[in-house]
Amino acid sequence: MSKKDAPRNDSLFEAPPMGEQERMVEAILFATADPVTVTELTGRMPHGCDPAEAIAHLRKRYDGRGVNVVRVGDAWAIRTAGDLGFLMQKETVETRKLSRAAIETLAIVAYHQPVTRAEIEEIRGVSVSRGTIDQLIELEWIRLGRRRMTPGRPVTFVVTQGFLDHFGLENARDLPGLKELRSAGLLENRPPPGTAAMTEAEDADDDEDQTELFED
Amino acid sequence: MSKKDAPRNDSLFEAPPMGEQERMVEAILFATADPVTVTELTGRMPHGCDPAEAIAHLRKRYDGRGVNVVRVGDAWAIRTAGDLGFLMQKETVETRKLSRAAIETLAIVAYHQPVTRAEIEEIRGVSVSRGTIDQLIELEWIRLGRRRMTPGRPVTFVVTQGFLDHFGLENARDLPGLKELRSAGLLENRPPPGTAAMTEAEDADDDEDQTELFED
Amino acid sequence: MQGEEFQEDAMSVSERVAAEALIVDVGAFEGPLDLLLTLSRTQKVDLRQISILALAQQYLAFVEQAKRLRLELAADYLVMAAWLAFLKSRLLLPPDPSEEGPSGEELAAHLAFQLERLEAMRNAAAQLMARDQLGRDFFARGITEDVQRVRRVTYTATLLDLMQGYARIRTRDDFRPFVMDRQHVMTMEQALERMRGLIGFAGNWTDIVSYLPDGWDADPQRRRSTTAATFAASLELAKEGKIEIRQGDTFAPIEIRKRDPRDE
Repeated sequence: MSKKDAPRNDSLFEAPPMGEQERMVEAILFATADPVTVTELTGRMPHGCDPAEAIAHLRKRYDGRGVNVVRVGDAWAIRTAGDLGFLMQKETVETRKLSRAAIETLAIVAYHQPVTRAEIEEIRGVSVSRGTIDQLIELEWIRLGRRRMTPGRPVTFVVTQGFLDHFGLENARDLPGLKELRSAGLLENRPPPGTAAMTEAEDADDDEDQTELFED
Repeated sequence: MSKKDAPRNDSLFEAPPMGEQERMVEAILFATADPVTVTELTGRMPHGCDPAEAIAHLRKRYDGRGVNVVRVGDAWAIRTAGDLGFLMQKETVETRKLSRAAIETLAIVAYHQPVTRAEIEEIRGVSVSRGTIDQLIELEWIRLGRRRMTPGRPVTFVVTQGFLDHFGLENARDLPGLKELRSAGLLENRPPPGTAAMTEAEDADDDEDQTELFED
Repeated sequence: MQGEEFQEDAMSVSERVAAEALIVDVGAFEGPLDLLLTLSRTQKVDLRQISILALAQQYLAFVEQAKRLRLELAADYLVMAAWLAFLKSRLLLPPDPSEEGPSGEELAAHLAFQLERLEAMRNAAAQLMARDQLGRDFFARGITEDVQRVRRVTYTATLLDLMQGYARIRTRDDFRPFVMDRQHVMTMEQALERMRGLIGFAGNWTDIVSYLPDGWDADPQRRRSTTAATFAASLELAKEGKIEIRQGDTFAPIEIRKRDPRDE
């Protein structure tokens, strides 16, 4: 059926109607593994075709559809619409509890913001790993605040709106103070019921931390 | 529209409008080379979507275009229109030429499925070599079906979705001439007259074959 | 029967050539059924109206000729020849009521069915292969996007976690002495247990300081704790009548020794 053998340019055969050409371009763009140039299309389509025009039509046709005709360099391809990229991913969500170091660091930032890393370390009594800070930033719970106007101009950390949203706080000043914590029974040495196992493990940690502290 | 099961699902979120769902199905079908089942679509699309309806719309939309939405068993795929194959010479993959034995065996499996090896041999009048079956399984055109509930419990072979996809069949009932062959009684498994004893012997053979197959 | 034989002899030259060609090409046949199907085509009739008797004779003639040409025929061709000879005799002779098994007609009908079915499958196979095929006539997506499996980990923490975490840090000082004491304290029970083990060897007066565990005298806290515990333990042992205690003067070393029961 291919009319590529038709003599020269003044073809004896008429080029297929534009609708047909559009179908051809559509099929070629769909099936070819790489983007296709207009020259290549011209070579593959019957003589007298106008792939550039066919592309223009096709492009309009796919406008707003689930896939679009896009230009890639000087070639053309069909690609999934950008807003539907999420369909190409199958997410499996795994929920993990934030580590104790991260919770404590986060708590210190929340209660003391803006706070420098050195200050966090001073309060926690142990050094804060880079990973912990990074994780909290990635979670978008803390962010960099202003630099402190002290020697070395250290960066400070503050909590984010995302943090407030997650913990249901209007602002960080809403966090209960130590007194309130104590009156709420949160400062008792005994763990609240239901967290026994975890707290035990933490206690083991705790001991280590303290030994560390006293060895200083 | 398609929200008929929304109240039943008690979904917190409303399903996207059908036009959006159509876009999503379009993107997913475009993105994958293999047919996608409705179940898979449901799993990938937002909660409350009705992929089956979206497919119906999409199918109509692509009717007569350069690429079409085709049914492959219980799955769906987008394929270039059959009349445009001539444009795709470049894309043609040279497939290994199948032997006559393999082609006949494939046809017998397709038309007689589920079919045992003994039955294939009975129809062809010669033994079927192990390689032939292997080749068809490797091409993913046939696969093991259920065991036949006859003495020896021989395995059966059936055609796959890949077979349907390759030959552009919506399902195995669409095989060319199937009805005529059935009404002519040519798909019956008529035992040779007075050969009950022989059939038992065949079944015994079969058993060995099966062991072989399942040891792989 | 005579007529049939005559017919066979009257085969045209071209038919004879064809038959010989068949023999030479016997390797090209996929067994006797395939050969029978090819032979049946010479009858130029619908397979449903085929003369099985004529076909059997054609086949037997073929095998005869092969023997004459000293061609080795595979065993299954000879088995088929024997079976067809049997079938031929059944078809030609009037049925013997005493004989068991299927009639010649039944056997012939089944062979005809087999041939028809094989031919039907061959046609079906041809039709199948003539269909548009994926990757040849129609095509799948060239640029595929695989579904990525993304494992996303979300971290959770509650306000309670946060407050408890903060409380833990801010009140660590409150708890410190308590925890520290445990680290640096020897209890009386510990001292008692230790001394019970050692007392058996203390026949002579010995300074109580020598009963302090090794390494506990370096740290003042520890030394105080262990001294007190050991002293308390020795009082307990004296009360039990296990040991005697004496001290020469105020602040003089306290000495203990095992109490000999004979002293009583």
